[in-house]
Amino acid sequence: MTPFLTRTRGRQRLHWTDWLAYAYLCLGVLLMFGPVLWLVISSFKTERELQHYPPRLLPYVQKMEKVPGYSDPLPVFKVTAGPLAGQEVAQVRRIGIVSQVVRPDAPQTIVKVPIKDRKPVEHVALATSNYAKLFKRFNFFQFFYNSTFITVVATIITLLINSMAAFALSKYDFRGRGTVMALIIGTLMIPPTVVLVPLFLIVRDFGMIDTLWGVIIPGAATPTGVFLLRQYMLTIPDEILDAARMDKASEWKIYWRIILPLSAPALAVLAILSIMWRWNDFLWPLIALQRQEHFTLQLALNSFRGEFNTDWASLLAMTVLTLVPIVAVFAFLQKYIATGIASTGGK
Amino acid sequence: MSDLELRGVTKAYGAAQVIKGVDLHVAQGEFCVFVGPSGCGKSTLLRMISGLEPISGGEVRIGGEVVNHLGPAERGLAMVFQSYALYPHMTVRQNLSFGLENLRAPKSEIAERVTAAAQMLQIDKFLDRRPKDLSGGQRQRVAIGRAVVREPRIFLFDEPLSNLDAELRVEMRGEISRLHRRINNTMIYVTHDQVEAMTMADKIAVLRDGRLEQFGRPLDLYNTPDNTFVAGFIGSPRMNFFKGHVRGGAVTLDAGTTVPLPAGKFQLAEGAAVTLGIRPNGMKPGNAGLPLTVASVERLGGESYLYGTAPDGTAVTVHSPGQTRIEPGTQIALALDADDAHLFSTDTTRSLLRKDA
Amino acid sequence: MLKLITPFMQIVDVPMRALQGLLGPRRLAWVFLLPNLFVFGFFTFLPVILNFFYATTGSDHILLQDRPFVGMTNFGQLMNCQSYLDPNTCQIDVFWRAVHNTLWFIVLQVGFMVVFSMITALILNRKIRARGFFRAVFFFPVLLSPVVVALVWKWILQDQGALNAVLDYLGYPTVNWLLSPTWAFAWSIFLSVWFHMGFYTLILLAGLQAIPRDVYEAAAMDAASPWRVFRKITLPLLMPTMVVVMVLALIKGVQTFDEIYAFTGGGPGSATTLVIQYIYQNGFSAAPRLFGLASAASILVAIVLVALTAVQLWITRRNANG
Amino acid sequence: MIKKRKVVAAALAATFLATTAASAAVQLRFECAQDGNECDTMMAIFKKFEATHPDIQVKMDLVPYKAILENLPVDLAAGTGPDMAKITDLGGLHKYYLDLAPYVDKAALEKDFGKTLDWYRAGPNDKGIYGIQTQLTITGAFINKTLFDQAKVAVPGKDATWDDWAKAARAVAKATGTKYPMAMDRTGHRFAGMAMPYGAKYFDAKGNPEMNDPGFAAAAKQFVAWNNDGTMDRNVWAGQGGASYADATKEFINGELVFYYSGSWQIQKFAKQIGDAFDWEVMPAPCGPAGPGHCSGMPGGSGVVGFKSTKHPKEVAELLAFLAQPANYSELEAKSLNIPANATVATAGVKYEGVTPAASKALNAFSAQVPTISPVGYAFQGYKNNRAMFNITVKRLTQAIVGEMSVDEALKRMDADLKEAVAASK
Repeated sequence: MTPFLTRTRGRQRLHWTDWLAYAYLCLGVLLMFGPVLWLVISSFKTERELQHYPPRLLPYVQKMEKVPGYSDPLPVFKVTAGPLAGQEVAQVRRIGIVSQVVRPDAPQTIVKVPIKDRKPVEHVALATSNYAKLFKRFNFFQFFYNSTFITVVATIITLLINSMAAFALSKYDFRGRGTVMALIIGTLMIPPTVVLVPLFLIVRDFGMIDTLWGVIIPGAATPTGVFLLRQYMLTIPDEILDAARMDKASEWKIYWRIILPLSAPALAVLAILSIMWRWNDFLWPLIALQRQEHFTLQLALNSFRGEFNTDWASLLAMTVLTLVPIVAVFAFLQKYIATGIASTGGK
Repeated sequence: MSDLELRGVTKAYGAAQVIKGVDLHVAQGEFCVFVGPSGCGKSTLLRMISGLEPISGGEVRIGGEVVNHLGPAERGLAMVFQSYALYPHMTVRQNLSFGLENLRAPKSEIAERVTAAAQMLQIDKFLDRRPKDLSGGQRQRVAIGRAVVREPRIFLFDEPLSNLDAELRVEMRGEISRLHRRINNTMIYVTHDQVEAMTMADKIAVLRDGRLEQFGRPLDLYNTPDNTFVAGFIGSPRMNFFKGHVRGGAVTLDAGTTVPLPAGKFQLAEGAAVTLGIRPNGMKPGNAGLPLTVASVERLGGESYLYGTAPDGTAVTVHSPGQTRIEPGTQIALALDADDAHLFSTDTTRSLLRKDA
Repeated sequence: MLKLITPFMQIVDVPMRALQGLLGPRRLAWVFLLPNLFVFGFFTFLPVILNFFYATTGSDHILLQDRPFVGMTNFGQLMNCQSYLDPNTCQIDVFWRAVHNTLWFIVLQVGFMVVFSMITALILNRKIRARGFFRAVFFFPVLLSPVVVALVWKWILQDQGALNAVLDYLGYPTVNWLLSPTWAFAWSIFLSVWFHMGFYTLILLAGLQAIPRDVYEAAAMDAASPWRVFRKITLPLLMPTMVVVMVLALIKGVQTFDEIYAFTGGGPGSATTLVIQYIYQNGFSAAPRLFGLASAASILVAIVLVALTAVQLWITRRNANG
Repeated sequence: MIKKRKVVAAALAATFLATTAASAAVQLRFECAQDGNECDTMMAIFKKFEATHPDIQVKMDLVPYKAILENLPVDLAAGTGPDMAKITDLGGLHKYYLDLAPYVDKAALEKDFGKTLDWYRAGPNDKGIYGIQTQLTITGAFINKTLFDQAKVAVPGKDATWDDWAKAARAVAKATGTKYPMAMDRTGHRFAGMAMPYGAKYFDAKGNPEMNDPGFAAAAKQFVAWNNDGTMDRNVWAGQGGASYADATKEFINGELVFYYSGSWQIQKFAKQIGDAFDWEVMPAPCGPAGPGHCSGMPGGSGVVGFKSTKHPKEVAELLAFLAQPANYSELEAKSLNIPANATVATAGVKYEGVTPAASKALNAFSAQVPTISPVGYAFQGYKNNRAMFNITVKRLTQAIVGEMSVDEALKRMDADLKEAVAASK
């Protein structure tokens, strides 16, 4: 096996392992992007096309044609067998298994064709109405504002209080530090899903149910965040802090002028994680928020799910819209994430 | 500008005592070097003076005022760290002005002092660079500059040159000495390198195992070391020590030779176990004397060093001016110069030199 | 940004200075911890404690004060099995099916996750064009919401989904992927690896890039074969990173819930029901709501998790010392 | 920079204001999840009410159905619920209902809503009025008539049994190459529509719930067998886990399903999405071994209730009474294409708006089935733990279908689960 397992890379022409690597990467692009691309395309399909089998890549709609003598446009079919085989016809009506059609050039003569012997003529068309409907139907910007407010404020609070705690836990030697660390690591593993009911009751007792703060505050002290930042801060040399102390900096000033800037990569990682969690969070906001004016995009998106029916066309369009901001943020923070994970996860 | 006084200063981590009572007075304007092997507590002592490390017992006085209870910021000191501890995310200028900003100095004054310090240390060209874009020597200058701009009462240096290569170290040594002469401030300098201590210090404090072994001028320490530790630590190459006993005004070495001693210079007790110390340049290859089997020869051109063992197994270093013809493997005899000899009690390791002599 | 936070920080500096004077720098640590501990204590720790009370009470009432105390009954029911290896002999068979599924799930998922993120990281570590782009591509799914991920893959894999359409088009027989317990389970693992792989790839990539180049140069001088270089140099030097990846993947694996729940609903039958889903379904989603049983189950899971971490810490300590 | 800070401050202030400001004197919060347009239609009717009651403002919170099913009970228990909601767990939430009786014309509502009022009550002795059934649904069979025509198989008649339907559907599927002969939504509610003709009682002589009577067992066995021999579309039940809902709408719309046992709420969707692709019809409730008296669909649906915790009981009651008025109720049903539960409206007939002839025919076919609903169906629908029973049915039957356990074992476990659920709800 191959230089492929090492990081040595020749300067010569492409080795066959390079081809293999590129093949793997291209497969990766297909596999990683493909499904999402399909999601985006599907969001431009009509509800009817969404239900179509076999599923087709592009959004099709049936061709409709205005035929003289008929007030509404008629659906166009192609006849596959019989005397009219190969011709495009417009269907006037269908009775049972027989279809009554007319040739566009002879709109008066009705011909009977078995429904087996005709195929709809279709063309690609984007159902942009899926999107237009969203803005018409409800106050999209209210939900967008709520989601953004929750995400931004929660991320700022998360970064602030978790970095403060991580600073204390990494740079001070005090009684009880071990206990606090153990508690935090212990709960690192308990998924919030299993404590929904007690958490709901506590948040209620704080009077935060049905407020954006009820969504923001409970998740702000993430054990993962403290852990991540602490690991990173441990690598900052204590001498720098001592130097700052000699420079007459207060401990708070050391925290925000020295520790915070130096932890920027780790903070960027936590920021993107937090933004992701908050933006995509569904279960907890669903419980904590009740009024529609407080709803987040994820909640609004899911309100297309009824008891029996799901409005897929709207739901997909909304999904794509909620995806856009997070992808933009990611594109912006991308390079920080790479270096950030490099220096936090590895140690 | 102030003097520094330590009175019975101790430091303990739980049961472990690291500093075991140090008394010391560094006069105003003096350049004092703390020297000792690693783990002797010299850096801890410096950090206690700085206020970064709490003091377990005793008093630290700066300018006559007890500062035990004061934090590092309030003592009016500045410190240069072994790793420089520059703020990596700030430019040189920001590094230099950070402390002044904390003191809420006016902006114009900050700029003035930063420029002055930068010019003095020849780093004015790099003011807008970040530490990672500087060479080791430049970083060192920035670290010193950061202390200089503060105009502290006392400068503290914690092994500042240990990360530099030999050539730069010599250069910076001179630089720091010049700086001291120029601003004539009290400076405390920690190093494990006795050459630095000898070349730079007004006063040297030799520390071992949390205790002050000797405190004095460099040449005093060289010429009249209080004990075998100081004698061995100061001076390069190291002093040779020979075990022996006092036999009628002379020392009979375990290696077999008898060395007569100048009368009245030492406190002698007949039959006492003593250690004779002679520096490498206190011995000459001669026709008779202490037999030495030469193991290796270092020829430096202008001078030579012979390394070998005495008959009792004692390792011996001999300095020989000029070039020598002696080859490794030969046996020679060494003439010992008794006037250059130091005598210590083997039991207490203390010097037997008469104080009144 | 900096200009925005500076005034805030300067304002906070005033009381913090006062506190520092009052408490001294060491006890000030608690002040730094306080906001986090407050939130953590009330919204993470307290719910976990309350969970114990739910576990020892019965009925479908939500408020603790309405719930009768039943002692260890819930735990007793959960543990009531003739054989822990055969869920059919257990009183609460679905819980044990979920436990079995979860064990298999994490073993396979962590295994595949490590292998695939390793391969991807190795490839991304080569000198390739558009490395940033490819790196972003593999990280991209991490950004999606679990519900979206499940939705997309469900569409692709359902009987009338895209994959079968492609197979059909190519003339291969179609498979009803989500109807076969084995396939559904396999696809659940695939989905989970697909979803989270990018994160671990990035960590491993960072680890790879931290290995000094001269080590490889030395190996090249020693004429070591590429495979040996990988085995004897890359792998051992990457070990600390691998441990991090494995531990994180393990923890996340046990916590897996949203994406699989939305993907298969735990089906077919209970073939892809994982423990957290069992807890959620019994404690929250569907009638009958047996909060007590669900809380008891979550406590059992927590005990196992804490034990697992202890073992993991012990192993890393041992590795660190040896 | 200062400007930016001001903007942030303004935004913050705006959010605080938004949470505290309430414009009208009385604001009623109405939580609603919709399948089509029923919530929107209801809001339109509430707007009319607001016009005559300027001091009252109704605010609708349109939520995912999941919130109604999972979160509303928690909210109500915790005292943080809305003033009113459209709900489906009619019996289960009884303890939180506001009794409208003191504020409304009880007699009129009794006359109009008769049977469905019982679904909201605690028991036979409870005479309170708690909710307005806004959507009456009946489970029933849809067939793809065109496939029958193509296969030249006769559509079974009025008294056809489940067995007859299975035979016919298989024959049609075979003749036309259709993928699935039959399918049933994945819920215990739909399964009850099959179990009742087989003789399932769901309650013993004392009125205690049970799930092991011979009729239920026979239906269960038949259902599992059909899933395994290809008669039933296995995807629907076996493709899921837990108690999740699943349907075969997509298969039916694509003409891949001959016989689909679902319910009246599908009409709107079928009308819109099948369009002209094929003819579809609603069949009378299939019969079974239990005989002609048991050919019944399962009633269901949702209703709007007020909650005890509201600060404005009188306003809530007035609003609900307004909704129940025949004129308004008729409008609601006409626009949301639902079967009326209001007797006056039902007798007068509903003029459904904007529907195809097929849809209108289907709606009428379902309406005609309302009087034939078996008492078992009514009792079951009104039982407070019926949700638990539906879910238990789904969970255990699926396990039997996928082979995790035998049908007998599944039936035994159902009974144990039911006992547990009943004990927990005491």
